Amino acid sequence: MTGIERLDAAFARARAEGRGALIPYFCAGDPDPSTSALLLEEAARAGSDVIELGIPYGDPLADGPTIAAAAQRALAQGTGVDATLALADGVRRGGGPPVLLFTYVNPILQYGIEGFADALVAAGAAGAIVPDVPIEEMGELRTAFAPRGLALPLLIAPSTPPARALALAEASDGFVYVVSRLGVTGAKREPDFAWIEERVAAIRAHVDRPVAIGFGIATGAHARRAVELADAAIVGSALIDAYAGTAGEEAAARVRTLLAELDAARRPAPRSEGHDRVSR
Amino acid sequence: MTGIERLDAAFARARAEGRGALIPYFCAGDPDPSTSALLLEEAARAGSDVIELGIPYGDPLADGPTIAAAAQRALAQGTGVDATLALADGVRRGGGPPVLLFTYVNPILQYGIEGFADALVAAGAAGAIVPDVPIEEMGELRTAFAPRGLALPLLIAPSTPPARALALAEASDGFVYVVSRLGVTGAKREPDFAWIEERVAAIRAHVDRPVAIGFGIATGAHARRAVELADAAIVGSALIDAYAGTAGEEAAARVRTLLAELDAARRPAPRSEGHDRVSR
Amino acid sequence: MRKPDGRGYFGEGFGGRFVPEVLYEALAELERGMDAAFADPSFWAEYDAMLRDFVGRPSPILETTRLTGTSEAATLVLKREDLNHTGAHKINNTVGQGLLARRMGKKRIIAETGAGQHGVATATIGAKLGIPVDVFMGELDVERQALNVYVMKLLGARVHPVSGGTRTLKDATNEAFREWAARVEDTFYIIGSVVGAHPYPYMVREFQKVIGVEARAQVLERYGRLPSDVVACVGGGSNAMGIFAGFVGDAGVRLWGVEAAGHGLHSIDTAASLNAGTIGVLHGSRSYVLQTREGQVRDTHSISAGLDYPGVGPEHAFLKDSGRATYVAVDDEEALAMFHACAEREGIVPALESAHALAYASRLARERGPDGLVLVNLSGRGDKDVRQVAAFDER
Amino acid sequence: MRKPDGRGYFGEGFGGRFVPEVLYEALAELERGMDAAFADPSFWAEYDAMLRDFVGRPSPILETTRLTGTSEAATLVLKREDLNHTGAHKINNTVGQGLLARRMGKKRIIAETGAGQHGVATATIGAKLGIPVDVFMGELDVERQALNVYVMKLLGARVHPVSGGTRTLKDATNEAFREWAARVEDTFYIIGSVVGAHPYPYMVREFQKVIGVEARAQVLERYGRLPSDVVACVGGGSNAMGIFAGFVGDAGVRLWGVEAAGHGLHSIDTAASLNAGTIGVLHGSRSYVLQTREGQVRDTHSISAGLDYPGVGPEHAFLKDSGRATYVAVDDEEALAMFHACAEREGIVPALESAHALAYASRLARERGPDGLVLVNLSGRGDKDVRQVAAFDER
Ligand SMILES: Cc1ncc(COP(=O)(O)O)c(C=O)c1O
Ligand SMILES: Cc1ncc(COP(=O)(O)O)c(C=O)c1O
Repeated sequence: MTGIERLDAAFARARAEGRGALIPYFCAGDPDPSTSALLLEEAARAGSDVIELGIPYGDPLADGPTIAAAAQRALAQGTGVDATLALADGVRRGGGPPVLLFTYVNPILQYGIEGFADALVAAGAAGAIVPDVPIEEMGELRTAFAPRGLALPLLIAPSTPPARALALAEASDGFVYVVSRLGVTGAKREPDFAWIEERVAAIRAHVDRPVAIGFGIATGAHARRAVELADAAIVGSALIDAYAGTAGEEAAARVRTLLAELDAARRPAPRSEGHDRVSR
Repeated sequence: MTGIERLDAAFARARAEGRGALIPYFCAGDPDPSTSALLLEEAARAGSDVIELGIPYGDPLADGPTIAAAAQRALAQGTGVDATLALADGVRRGGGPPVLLFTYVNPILQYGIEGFADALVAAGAAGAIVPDVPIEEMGELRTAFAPRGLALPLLIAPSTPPARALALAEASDGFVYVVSRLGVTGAKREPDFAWIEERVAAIRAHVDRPVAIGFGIATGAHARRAVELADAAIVGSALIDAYAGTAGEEAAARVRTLLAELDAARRPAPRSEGHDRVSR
Repeated sequence: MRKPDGRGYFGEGFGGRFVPEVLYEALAELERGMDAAFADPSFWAEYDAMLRDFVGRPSPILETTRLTGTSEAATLVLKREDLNHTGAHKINNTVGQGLLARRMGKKRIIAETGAGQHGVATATIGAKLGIPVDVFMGELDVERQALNVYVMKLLGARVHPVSGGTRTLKDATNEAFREWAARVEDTFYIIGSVVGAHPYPYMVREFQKVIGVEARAQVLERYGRLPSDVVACVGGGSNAMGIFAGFVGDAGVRLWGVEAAGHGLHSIDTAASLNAGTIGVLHGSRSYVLQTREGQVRDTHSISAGLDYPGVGPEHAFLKDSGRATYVAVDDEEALAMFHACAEREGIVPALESAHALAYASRLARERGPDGLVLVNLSGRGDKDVRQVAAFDER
Repeated sequence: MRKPDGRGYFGEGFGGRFVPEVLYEALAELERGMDAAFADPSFWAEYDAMLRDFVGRPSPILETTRLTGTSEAATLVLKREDLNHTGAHKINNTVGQGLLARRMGKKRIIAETGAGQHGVATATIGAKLGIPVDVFMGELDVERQALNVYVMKLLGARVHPVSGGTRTLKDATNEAFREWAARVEDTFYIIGSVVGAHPYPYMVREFQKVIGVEARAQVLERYGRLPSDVVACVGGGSNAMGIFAGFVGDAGVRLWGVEAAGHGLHSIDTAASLNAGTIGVLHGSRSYVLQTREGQVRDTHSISAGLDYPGVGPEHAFLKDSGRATYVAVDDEEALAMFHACAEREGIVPALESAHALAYASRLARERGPDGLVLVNLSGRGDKDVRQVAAFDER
C-alpha cells in the first residue's frame, strides 16, 4: 500500500466504525529520544488513526511556543531527519497507524527532495505536511511525492479566500487540513468552531475527501466538536503540554490519560448512555 | 593725599631707599575673615610698599586655581565688597601701606560705579585694578575714579602689541602692571624674564612711571629678578599657597616667612656684601 | 532593475513565498495594495514629501579628505544615510511601508528588530501617522540595546521581548511572522530589510532605491562621471540593494557587497551568508543561509548587531550568482578599526555596520589609485554603538 | 540685522569686550581674521559646501500633524536642526569657526561644553580638518554626560574635567578662557553660543543665520506668506539668534525666545536670565545675568543642560529691551511633557532644550487659531537626553 492508500484506509476504517479520527502530533525526539519512542507506542496503543510526527526545526514559523520549545529540546539532543525517520519506521514495525511527517521545507531542501521522498518510503511514512510551502511552491515536492504515492496534505486557514480553499482541498491528498483559527499552533487559543462549521460545509459541498481540524484542539470537548463538524481532530500542543517537564513512564502515563479523553470524545455518544456522560 | 599720590609716594620711598617695591596680594576673607586681617597686618609689618586686596569673585577669568579657590572659600564665609573695604580701612587705620583693590567689574557694576568709588575713598583705598576691563571699556570707571584721585593701573600682557603697550603704560596711574607671562595668575608657571626685560625697557624709554611685575612671581629669586628689571614685584598665588590649609597664627607665620624672603630679595646686594649672598 | 517574476523570484531560484497558508492571502493582499500604490503618482508624491520633510532627504554625498590616509588613493565619497531622521537608511523603508499600511486601512503595525534601528524607525513612522506599533525583539537584544528599547517606548511603541531560540533577530522575525499569522486582517507587518516572502524583497528595495537614484545624480553632477565602484554593507541587504539599484544598469560600475566576517569567514562565528552560507529557505524566501547540513539555521556572530543575521535578501543571491555584484567580507577587528578611523579622521562616528563597508571601500580606494571614484553607502550613524565600542575598547 | 558697533555693542549697552588684557589682542586678531573671511566669497563658498555635504543642509521644515492636539490651532512648522550632523544647530557654528581657525593658521582648537553638544560639534570639525581639539567640561557634567564624553574622545578630542566653582558649563567656560590666555598665539577658542566678548556674539550669529535664511525662504515657498510667529529656545541664544536673523527685518513677524524656567521663574532654581536676571558682565560681555545683588553669578537649574546657563547673548538683551523680541519661559515639567508628546505624536524625540520652544509654540499655535503660522526651531534631537528622561520617569 502507498502512503496515500494507508491514509485513505485509516479514514475509511474510522468512518466505518462510525467515529471521528484522532491524529495526535508528537515532536520527534522530545522530551528525549527514548521517551519519544514510548509516546509513539502509547499513541498507537490508544487507537490513533494517523500519527503526525514533527521533524524538529529551530525556526518553526507555523508553531507556537509549545512546539517550538519541544523542537529546541529535541535538537539539543541531536534528533534530526534520520532519527525522526527511524522513529516513524519503529511505529510501522510495531504495526502502528500511518505516520505523516510534519516538517518545514528547509531540512527537506538540504536533504535533497528526491532523497527525502525515498527515505519516507523506506521508513514506511505516509507522506508529509510541509506548512511553509504554499500550493504555488509545491511543484517540486509534488513531483517527487506523487509517483511514490506519498501524501502531501495542504492546510486551509481562516484567512484563505473561499475559492482558494476549494482549490487547496482538491489538491490535498489523504485529507484536507483545516486550521481551526488564525495564528500558529498552541493550546492556549480557542478554535473558532463557527468558522470551521461553515468552511467544512463549503468544502464538503465540493470535494469528497476527509477533513481534519487542527491547531488549538486541546480538550475532549474540542475534539468532540471537531469530529462532529469534520472527520478528524489533530491534537499537538496539548499533548506536549500534558507531559511537560516529565519523561519516561511518567510522560507516557500523562499522554495516555489525555489520549483516553480524546478517544472517548471522538466516539459518538450512544443515545442510551447519555446519563453516563454526566455521571462520569 | 589722594590714592594716586599715596601710590606715588610709596614708589618714591622705595626708589629713595634704593630698593625694589614689594606688593603682596591677598584675597579678602581668606582663609577666614579674622585670619585675613592678621595676614594684612603681617604684610604691613613686613614693609610691603603697597597691598593688593582682592574682592572675592566666583568667576575670576584672570585667575588660576589658587586664587579662584581662595575666592570660593571667602565667598562661602560671606566676604563681599563691604567686608573687603572694611579690611582695607583696617590697614589704613593701622598705618599700613596704600591698599589697591583687585576686583572684577561685575561686583562694581552691581554696587554702582560712583558709589563704589565713594566707598573706596571712604575706606582710604588707593584705587583698583579691574582685570577684565580693557582700556577701551575704561571710560565710566575713569570718569568716576579720576576726580577722586583713585588709581586705575592697567595690565600689559606678553600678547599686547608694542604700540598698545605704550598707550596702556601712559594711561596707567600709580604704576604700570606688566604681566610676566601668558596665562592667568598662579605660582606654577615661570615668569618670562627675557620678555619682561625687553618690554620694561621699551616702556621706560617712553613713559616715566614705575613698573611692577606680576603673575608667577613665587620665590625670592623671582622677586629679585623682577626688581632688577623693574620697580616692583607683585606676589599673590605663592602667598596663598604658603598658608594653604592653615589659619590664624600658623597662616600668619607662614606668610611672614615668605614675605621675609621676598623682602630680602628686593634689597640690592651691597657690593661689599657680595660674599654674604653666597654664604647665606 | 525589474520586478521579480509573478511568484516573486529573482532570476531562477531566489525569492518566492515560503510561508504558512494563513499568511498567504495577507501577502497577496499586500502585493495588490503595493501594486496599486506603486501605480499611483499621489502615493509617490506623499512618500517623496515625507522623505524630504520628515526624513531630511536628499542626503548629501561627502568627499572624504583623510580617511584612506594617502593621496595616492581613489576619490572616496560617502553617501550620508547617517544624516537621515533616526540615523540610518532604515527610515526610507518604514516611511514607505507606513504610508502603505495607512493606505490599506491597517489599524496596527508590527515589526521585528535586532539592534533596534528598524524598531525605532518603525515606531517613528507609527507615531507620525498615529498607528499603534508592536515591536518584537530578542530577549538578548533587549538587554544589549536598552537605549533603543527606551526610545521605541518613548515613541509610543510596545516592545515584546522574544525568549525563543537564540533570543536575537532571527527569533524576533519568527515571532513577528507568528504574530502576523494571529492577526492578519488588521495588522501590517513592516519588514526591515530586503528579506522575507514576496513581495517584501522587491518592495523594500523600491523604498530604498532612493539612495542609489540620488547618489547617481549627485556623483554625476559633482564629478561629471559615474563611480568606478559602489560599496555597501550587507546584513539583510536593504541599504546595499538601495544604492545598487541606482547603478545596476551601468555596466561599467562595479558593485560590492560587504558582509560581516565576524571572527573570520571560516570560523563558526560569522554572519557572512553569501560568502559562507548555502542555499536554503529562511523567513519566507529562498536565498543563501548560514545553516547546518541538516538545514538548521546556524547561530551567527558579528560585532555589528545589524549585520548579525543568518540570511540575506534573495536579490543579492541573484546578483551574486549572476556575477553582477561581488560579495566580500570584513571581520570584526577591521570594522572596529575603521569605526575609530572614521571618527578621528572624518569627524563622523559611523554605525558599526557601515564601518564594514567603509573598511572595504578604503582598501579598494587604495587599490584603484587616484583615477578611481569609489562611492560607499554610509548607512547609519554610530551613536547606537558607542557604548558597546567603549566597553570593547576597555577590555 | 547689522554688525554691532566698533566696540562690539548691540544698541546702547549690550556686548562689549570685558576680558583680561592678555586676551584683548587675540580678540582683535580674531575680529580682523573674521572680517577678512566674511569679506571673502571663497570663505563662504567653503562654508556653504561644508554645510551641504558634511552637515547635511539645508535642513527641511516639517509641518506637524498631531502635536497641538487640535485642528483649531495654527499651522505649526518645525525647522529641523535636529537632522544636522551631530544632532543640533551647534555644528553650523563650529564649521564656521573651524574653517576660520584653519584660515588663520591656528594649530589647536579649544572649546567649553555643558551637555557636550558643542564639545561634540567642535571635536567633529577638528577631526574633519585635522586640528587637535581640547574640550573643557565641568566635572559634574563629565559625570552626567558620560556618553558625549566618550564620543568626543572617539573623535580624537581631549576632554578636561573642570573642578572649580559649580563644576558645570559656566566654570568650563571660565577655564576655556584661562586656557586661551595661556596659549593665545596658536590656539583658536570656539565659543558655542552667541555669548562671550566681541566679536563672538556677532560671529556666532552670522554662522547660525543660515537657519533663519533657509527657514524664511522655505516658509515663503511652502505657504506663500511669512510666519506669524517664530519661536526658539534660549540658552546662550545661538539657535534663537540664528532663526531670528532671518526674520528680524520682517516687522509683522513676532519673535519669541523661550528660556528655561526650571522649577519656576520666581524660584532659585531657574535658568531664565532675561526673565529673572539683571544686567551684568559675564564671560566678556554685558547682558542679562542671573546674579546676586553683590554681583556674584548664581547657580542655575534647568532639566535641560543646554539651557542651564546664567548668562545670555547680548543681542538678545538688546532685542528684549528694544521690544523686537519677547522672552518667555517654560518650566521643567512642561518641557518634559512636550518631550514625550513630540515623540509620541510626531515621531521625533526632541532635545530637552528644543522641547521648551515646542511647548511654548504649541501654546501659541492654539492661541493664534487656524490662521496663524507658527515656526519653531527644533534645535536638536533628544538622543542625548533619553537616559536622563528615563531615569526621571522612573522616579
Ligand atoms: C546602519 C545600518 N546599516 C546596515 C544595516 C543592515 O541592514 P541592511 O543590510 O538591510 O541594510 C543595519 C541594520 O540594522 C543598520 O542599522
Ligand atoms: C539642542 C540644543 N538647543 C539649544 C541649546 C542652547 O544653546 P543656544 O541657546 O546657544 O542655542 C543647546 C545647547 O547645548 C542645544 O544642544
